[in-house]
Amino acid sequence: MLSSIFSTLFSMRFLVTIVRLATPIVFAAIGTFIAAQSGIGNIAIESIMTFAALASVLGSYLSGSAWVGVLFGIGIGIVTVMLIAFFSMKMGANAMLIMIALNTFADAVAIFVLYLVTGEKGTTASLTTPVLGSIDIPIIKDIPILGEILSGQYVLTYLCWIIVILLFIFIYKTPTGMRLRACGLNADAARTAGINVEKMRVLSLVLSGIFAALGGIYLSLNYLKIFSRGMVSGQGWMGVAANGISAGNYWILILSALIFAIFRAVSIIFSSNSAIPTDLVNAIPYLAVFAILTIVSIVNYYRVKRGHVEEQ
Amino acid sequence: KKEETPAADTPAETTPAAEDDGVTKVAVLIPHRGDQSYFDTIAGAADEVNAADNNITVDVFECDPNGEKAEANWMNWFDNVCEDHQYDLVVCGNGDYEDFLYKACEKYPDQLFFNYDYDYIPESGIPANCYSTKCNTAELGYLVGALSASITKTGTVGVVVGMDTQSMNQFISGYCQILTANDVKYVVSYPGSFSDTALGKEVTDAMIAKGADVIWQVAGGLGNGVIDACSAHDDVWCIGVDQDQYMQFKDTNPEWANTILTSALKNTGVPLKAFIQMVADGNYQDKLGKAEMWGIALDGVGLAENDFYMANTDEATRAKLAEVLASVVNGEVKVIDCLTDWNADEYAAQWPTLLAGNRVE
Amino acid sequence: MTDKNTSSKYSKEYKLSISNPKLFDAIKMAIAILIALAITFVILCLISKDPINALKTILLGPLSKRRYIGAVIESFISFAFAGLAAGVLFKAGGFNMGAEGIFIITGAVVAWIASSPVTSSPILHPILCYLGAMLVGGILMILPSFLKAKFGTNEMVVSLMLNSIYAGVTAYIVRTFIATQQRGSVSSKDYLASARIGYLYEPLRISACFILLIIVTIGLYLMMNKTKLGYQMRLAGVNPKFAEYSGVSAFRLSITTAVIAGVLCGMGSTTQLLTQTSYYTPAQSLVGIGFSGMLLSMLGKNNPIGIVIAAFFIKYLEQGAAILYFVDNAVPSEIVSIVEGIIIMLISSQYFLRRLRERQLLKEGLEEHAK
Amino acid sequence: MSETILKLDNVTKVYPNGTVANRDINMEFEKGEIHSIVGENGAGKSTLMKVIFGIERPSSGTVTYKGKETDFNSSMDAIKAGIGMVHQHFMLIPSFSIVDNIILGDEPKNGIFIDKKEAAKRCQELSDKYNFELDVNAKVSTLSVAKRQKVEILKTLYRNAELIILDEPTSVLTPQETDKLFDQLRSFKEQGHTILFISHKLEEVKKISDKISVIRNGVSKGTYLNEELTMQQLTNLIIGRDLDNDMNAYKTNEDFHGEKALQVKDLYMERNGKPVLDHMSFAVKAGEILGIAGVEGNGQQELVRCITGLEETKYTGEIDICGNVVNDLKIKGRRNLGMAYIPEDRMGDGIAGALPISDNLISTYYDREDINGKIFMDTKAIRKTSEDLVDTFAVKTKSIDTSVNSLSGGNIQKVVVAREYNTHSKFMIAEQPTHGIDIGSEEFVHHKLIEMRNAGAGILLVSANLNEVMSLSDRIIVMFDGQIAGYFPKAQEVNESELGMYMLGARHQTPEEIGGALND
Ligand SMILES: Nc1ncnc2c1ncn2[C@@H]1O[C@H](COP(=O)(O)OP(=O)(O)OP(=O)(O)O)[C@@H](O)[C@H]1O
Ligand SMILES: Nc1ncnc2c1ncn2[C@@H]1O[C@H](COP(=O)(O)OP(=O)(O)OP(=O)(O)O)[C@@H](O)[C@H]1O
Ligand SMILES: [Mg+2]
Ligand SMILES: [Mg+2]
Repeated sequence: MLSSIFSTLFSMRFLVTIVRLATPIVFAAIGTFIAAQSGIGNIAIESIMTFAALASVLGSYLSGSAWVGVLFGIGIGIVTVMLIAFFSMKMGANAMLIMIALNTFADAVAIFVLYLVTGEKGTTASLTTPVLGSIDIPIIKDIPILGEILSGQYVLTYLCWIIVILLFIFIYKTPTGMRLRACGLNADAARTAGINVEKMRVLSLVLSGIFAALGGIYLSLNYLKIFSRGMVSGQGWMGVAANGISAGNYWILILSALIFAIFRAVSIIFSSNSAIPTDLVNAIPYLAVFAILTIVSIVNYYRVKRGHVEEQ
Repeated sequence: KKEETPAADTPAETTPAAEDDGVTKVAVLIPHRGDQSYFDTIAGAADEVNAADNNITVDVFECDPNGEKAEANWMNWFDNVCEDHQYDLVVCGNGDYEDFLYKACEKYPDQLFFNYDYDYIPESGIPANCYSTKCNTAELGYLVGALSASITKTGTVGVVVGMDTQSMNQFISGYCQILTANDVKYVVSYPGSFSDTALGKEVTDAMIAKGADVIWQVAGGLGNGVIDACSAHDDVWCIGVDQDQYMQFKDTNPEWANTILTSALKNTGVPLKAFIQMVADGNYQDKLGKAEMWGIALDGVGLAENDFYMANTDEATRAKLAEVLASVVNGEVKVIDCLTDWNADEYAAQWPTLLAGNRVE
Repeated sequence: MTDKNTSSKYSKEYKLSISNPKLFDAIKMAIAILIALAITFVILCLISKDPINALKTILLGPLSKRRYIGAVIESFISFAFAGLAAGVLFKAGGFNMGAEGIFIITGAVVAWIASSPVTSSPILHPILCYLGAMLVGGILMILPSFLKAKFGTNEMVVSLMLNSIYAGVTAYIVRTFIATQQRGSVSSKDYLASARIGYLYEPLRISACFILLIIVTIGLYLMMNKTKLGYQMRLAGVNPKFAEYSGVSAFRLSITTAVIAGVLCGMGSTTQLLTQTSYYTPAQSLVGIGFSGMLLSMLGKNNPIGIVIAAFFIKYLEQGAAILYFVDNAVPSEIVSIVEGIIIMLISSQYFLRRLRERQLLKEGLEEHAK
Repeated sequence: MSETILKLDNVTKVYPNGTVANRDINMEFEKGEIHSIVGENGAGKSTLMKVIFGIERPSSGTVTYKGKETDFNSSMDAIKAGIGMVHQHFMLIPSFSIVDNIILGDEPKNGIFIDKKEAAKRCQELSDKYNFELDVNAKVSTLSVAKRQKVEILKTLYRNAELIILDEPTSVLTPQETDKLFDQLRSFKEQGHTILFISHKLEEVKKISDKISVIRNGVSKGTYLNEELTMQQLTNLIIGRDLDNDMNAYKTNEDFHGEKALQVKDLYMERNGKPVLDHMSFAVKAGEILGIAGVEGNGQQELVRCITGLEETKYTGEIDICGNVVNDLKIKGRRNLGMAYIPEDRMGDGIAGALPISDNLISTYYDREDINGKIFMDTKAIRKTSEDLVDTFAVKTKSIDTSVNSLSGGNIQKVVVAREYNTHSKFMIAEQPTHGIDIGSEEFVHHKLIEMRNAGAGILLVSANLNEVMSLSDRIIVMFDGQIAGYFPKAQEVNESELGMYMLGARHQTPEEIGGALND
C-alpha cells in the first residue's frame, strides 16, 4: 500500500493532476492578491467564483458560444466587485460585512437564478452549452515527460499561467502597478502624490473580480462542462488563505496556491485507501497549510528574537 | 421479496383528515431540491403526479436549504403542514429526518404519513399512522457489481462514494460482496463531499490510472466530475446513480451521455407514487405501521435499461445479469446489507473486512 | 474655571437635530430599512402574484401565530451566541474566524455528554453539557490567537484552516466514539431525556437558554463597557500598539478574548443542540455559523445588545420569508436568503443622508465659531 | 518684481464634523518669496495648506493661483498646476526605493513599463543638482529622518513645483541639518520658486522668512515683513503673551540622597549581526533630568525600547528601575515599579485615536485603585480625573468624550503628557516630548517636566532638538553609533557646536570620562 502511494506521488499523472487542481486556486489567489495590493481584503472570492461559474454557463447557453460565456462570467465577476465597491466606498458600509454577506448568500442567489432560468436547482445539465477545450501544443506534446505536463491542458490553465506572468509584470514593472501598490502601502502618500486612490482601488477590485471569475469559469466551462451546485467547494477560500500566507510576496503566493493543489492531490490518493480515516482525508490540505504556516512563523519569530530583522 | 415488520399495535383507523372534496392533497417535505440525487427523484416523482390527470396535488416544500438538519426547524415544517389538516398525506424521509417524521406522527395522530426512505425501525415500531419504505440499495449495488464484473476488460472496476457513511455504504456492500466473490478487483474512493466536482473528477482519474474501466458513482453533484473524467476515456464506462443519467445528458451533453452505460436506479418515486395512489383510492390501511423494503422485485431499485444500454451490452451479459437478478429475487443469494443487517458493533467489526475484500488501494 | 459643577462643562450635548449622532443613526437605519423593503418588494413583484400580501407576510407573518414567534425565539439564541463570540473577538481587534470550527467540534462534546448517563438530573445534565462545551470551546479557540500573539502567525488563515480540520476531526470523533447504528449518516446516539432542555413558557418556546442569553448579554455589555478587561479590549481593538505601550499584555488579552469567545461558541452550540436537536449530526461541510456570527457582530457594531437585537431581527426575517414560502409555494425558498442579504447590505450603509447632515454640521459649526 | 502667485480670498473651511478650521482667510503670496505661516496647534495651518494643495475643498472663498481661480479636485490638479507640498507627516512608502517614491504618480515610461533607468538618472541628477547627497536607489526604510525629508522635497522638485509648501519640515532635523535645508531653500528661492513654510520654531521662522503670516483659531492675524517683527512681537501675535525661555530658573535642587531612578549597566544588543547598543552604562538620579542627544538612528530608539520593555530582540546587560532589576519584566511590570513614558510616535504609540479623550487619559494606569471599583471601573472617578487633567493641561476640547484624533497635534501631545504626568512616577522617559507642538504648548510641557523633576522624579529626556536638551537637562549624554560618545555632567557648561562634534562622531571621550555617567 505504501509503495503504491509512493509510486503515485512520483508519477507524471500526479503532476498533471496538480496542474489541473491548481488552476482555480491560483486564479483565486491572484484575485485576492491584486485587491490586497491596493489595500482591500477581498474575501468574497468564493462567491464571485460561484456567480461566474453559473453565469458563464448560462451565457454560453444563451449565446451558443463558450467565449461569450466567458465574457458573461467575467461580467458577473465585475458586477459583484462593483457592488462591493459601491457599498463600501459610496455607501460607507463595512466592506468586510458586504463580502461576508455575499459569501453567505451566494449559493442561494446562484440557485435562485439557476431555478429561474432552468427550473432546476442542481445543475445546468438541461442546457446545451458549448464549452472551452484544451490545447495540444504541437512540438512540445511529443517530448516525453514535459509534453504531458505542458501540453494538452485546459485553455484557461494556459491563460492562468500567462496571467500569472503578466500580472507580475503589471504589478511590479508598470506605472499603474506601482501606483496600485502605493495605495495599499500608504494611501495618504499615494493620494498626495496625485493618485486617485479610490479609482485605483476600484481598478484592483475589478481585476480581482475578473481573476476570481476566471477561476469559477474554469470550473464550470472548461474543466467540467456543467455548473453544479456547490462546485466551488472552498477553492476560493484556499486562494484567500494563500494570499494570507504570502505576506505580500507574489511568488510565495503562487507557491502557496500550489501547495494547496499539491495537498488536494495528496488527499485524493488517501481517499481511496484505508491508511487515514476517511473523515480526515478532506482535512489534509488544510492541515498541511496550517503546519507549514505555523512552522514558518515560529522560525521567523526566533530569527527576530536573535536580532535578524528583514529590511522592509 | 418483502420484509414485513409487524406493526406495533393494530393500526388505528386513520382517515384522511382533509375535507373530502375529491382532491387528494399531499405535502412532501425535503431539505431542498438540486441534490442531483434522491431528493430530486422524490421531487421529480411529485411533479409527475401533479402533471398526471388524477385529482391529486402534491406540494413539495424545501425545508432546509442549508442542510442544517435542525430538528426544531423540521418540526416547524411538520406543524405548518399538519396543524390545519390541509393534507391527506404528509411525506418525508431519509435517515437524517425520519426521527422528526416519527415525532410528528406522534404529535399528529390523525394525520397520515409516509416515509420514503427509512434507515431503521424504531424500538416501538413504525407509528400506526405511517408507512415506511426503503429502496434496497444493497441489492442495487449487487446488481451493479455483477454488471461491472461481466463487462470489465481490465479486471478492475471502481466506485466513488461521496461520504463514508453507513447508508452510503449500503450501496456498495452488495457490490463488494459480488466483486470479491468473482475475484474482480475494485477501487473504492471516498472524496468526502457531495459537491466538490473537481475532486470527483480527479479521484476518478486516479481510479482509471489504477486500471479501473467501469466506474460507478454514488456521490450526488460530485458525480458530475466522475462522469466527466470517464467521458475522456473511450474504454471506460461510467455507471450513473439514482436517475437515468444517460437520459439526463443525452440531448444536452452527448459526450457525457455516451460514457454512461447505465444507471443504478434508486426508484424512491415508485413506492411514493404507489402509496399516494393507494391513499387516493382509499386502500392504504393495511400498509400502516409497516416498514417495507422495495427491492429489485418491486422495482424499488434496478438498472436503467435504455436503448443505449441495450446497444452497448451483448446478449450474454444481459443473460448473465438476469440470472443474478433471479438469484437475488428468489432468495438463492443473500445480499449483504451493511445498514439493516448489522447493528453498530457488527458494522464496526465486519464492514472493514467486507470493504477490504478485493479492494485495490 | 468655576468650581461649580465642572462636569457640565464637558458633558455630552443632546439636541434634536441630525447633528446629534444617535438620532441621526436612528433615522439612517429607518431609511435603510425602508429602501431594503422597497427593493424586496420589487423582487416580490417579479415572483409573486400578490406582492403586497407577500411583503406583509414577511413583515408581520411571524406575529400571526405564537408558534411562529416561538420558533424565532428558539432559533435566534444560539445564533446570537455566535454573534457575541465574534463581537468579543472583533472588539479586541482580533481576526480569529474560528467560531465555525468551535461550534462544530463542541457539538461532539455536547452529544457525548448528553448521550451518556452521567447524571439523571434534568438540571445537572444540561449544565454538564454546557460546561463541557464551554471548556472545550474555550481551550480550542485559543490556538489561532495563541499562534498570532506569540509568533505572529496569520490568524485568519490559521482559523480558516482549523475550521476545516475541526470539521474532519469532529466527524471522526462522532463516528468512532459516539455513533449510533440507527441512522445512515454519521450521527451521535440520541441524547438522554435528562439532557434535553425544556420550556419555561411553552407557547413562546422560552427556555432557560433565553434567560442565559440575556444574562450573558448584559454581562458582556458590562464587561465591555465597565470593566478593565473591556477597557483593554477597546484599546487593543483601536490601536494594538498603543495597548501594548499602555501595558496591556497583548498576549494575555488575546488569549482571554479567545477563551471568552470559545466559551460563547460552546454555549451557542450547546443551546442549539439541546433545544433544537435530539442527536448530533456533524455538518458535512462548514455551515457558516461562524460567518453569520461575524455578520451579526458587524451589524450590531460589536455591541452585545446590538448583536442580540440583530440576531433576533434576522431570524424574524427568516421566519417571515419562510412563512411566505409556505403560503405561496410559487415563491422559491431562496427568497429567504435574498431578502436577508439585501437588508443586511443596506443597513450596514453609513452614508445615507450624509450630505444633509454635513450641511447641518457646517451651519452649526459656523454659528458656534462666530461666538 | 512683486508678482502675486497665489491669493486666498475669504477662504473658509469647515470639516464635516463641524470643526471650523479656517475662517475668512485672506492672504497673498508673491513669486520668489519665502513666506512663513505660524500659529498655535490647531490654528488651521495644515488645513489651509491642504486647501491650497487640493486635498480639501474650501467650504467657501476662492484660491487664485497664477491669476486663475483654482478648482482643484485632488492634489493631482494642484501638482499639475505646479504646486508641491511636503506634508507635516511623511508621505513616503518605506518599502519603495527613493526613486520609486519620487516618481510615483509621474513615472517616466518605456512602452508600457516604468523606465527605471531613466527614472534613476533623473532623480540622481536632481539630487546632485541641489546637493542632496542621496543614493537614489536606496530603500526609504533605510534612510534617516533628515534624508527622508530630502526625499519629500525632491518629490516636489521632480514635478517642477514653482510653489513649494513645507509643513513643519524641520521638526525632526538637527541644527546642522536645518541649516543645510535653509541653504537649499534659499537656492530654490533664487531659482524662482516660492516657498510656504510652516514651523513652530520661531528662530527658524525669523531666520528664513521674507514674510510671516499669523493664524489664530482659524482666523488670519495679518501678514508682516520679517524685518518688521521682533521675536517677542511674533510670540505675542501667536499666543497672545510672552514666553519665558529660561527653564533653569524654575529648577529647585532638593536632596534625594542619590537615589537612582534608572540604572543601565553594560547594555548590549545586536541587530543583523551588528551592535546597535554597544555596552552602554549610565544612571538617572532622582530629581534630575538626563538628556540624551544624538543624531537620530544612533541607538536612541533601541535604548528606549530596551528600558521600557518593548524590545523584542534579546539584549544583555542589566536594567534597573527604582532599585529593581527589570530585565525580565514587560512594560506593565516596569510601569508598576514607577516608570512613565512619553513615546516619540504619539499617533502610533501614544493614543487610541478613535477612543474618547477620557479613555486616553487613563490608559497607562487604568487598573489603579482610585479609578476602579471592586468589579467595575469607576466611571465617575474617571470623568473627574479626566476633566481635571484636561483643565490643568489646558487641552482645547469641547468635551472629554470627543475622540482624540479630532484634536490638533499639540493638544494630542498634551493628552499624552497629562496622562504620564498623572502616573506620579519616580522615573520618566520623555522621548521627543515637544515634537511638532506649538511654542505655548512646548513651554507648558517643559514646565511640567521640570515640575516632576523638582518633585523628585528622574527624567530621561531623549530629543533631537538640541535646544531642548540643553535647556532642560542637568546632565547630558551624547550617543553615537550605539555608544556613549560623550558625557557632560554639567549641562549648562556645554555649547551646541561641542555637542555637535560628538553627535557626528568626530570626537569620542575616554572610557574613564564616560564612566561618570553611571554616577557611582
Ligand atoms: N470625515 C472626514 N472629514 C474630514 N476629513 C476627513 C474625514 N475623513 C477623513 N478625512 C481626512 O481626509 C483624508 C483622506 O481620508 P480617507 O478616509 O479617504 O483616507 P484613508 O483613511 O487613508 O483611506 P483608507 O482608510 O481607505 O486607507 C485623511 O487625511 C483624513 O484625515
Ligand atoms: N480631517 C479632519 N476632520 C475634522 N477636523 C479636523 C480634521 N483635520 C483637522 N481638523 C481640525 O481642524 C483644526 C485645524 O487643524 P490643522 O491640522 O489645520 O491645524 P494646524 O494649524 O496644522 O495644527 P498643528 O500645528 O498641530 O499641525 C483643528 O481643530 C483640527 O482638530
Ligand atoms: Mg499642522
Ligand atoms: Mg503639528
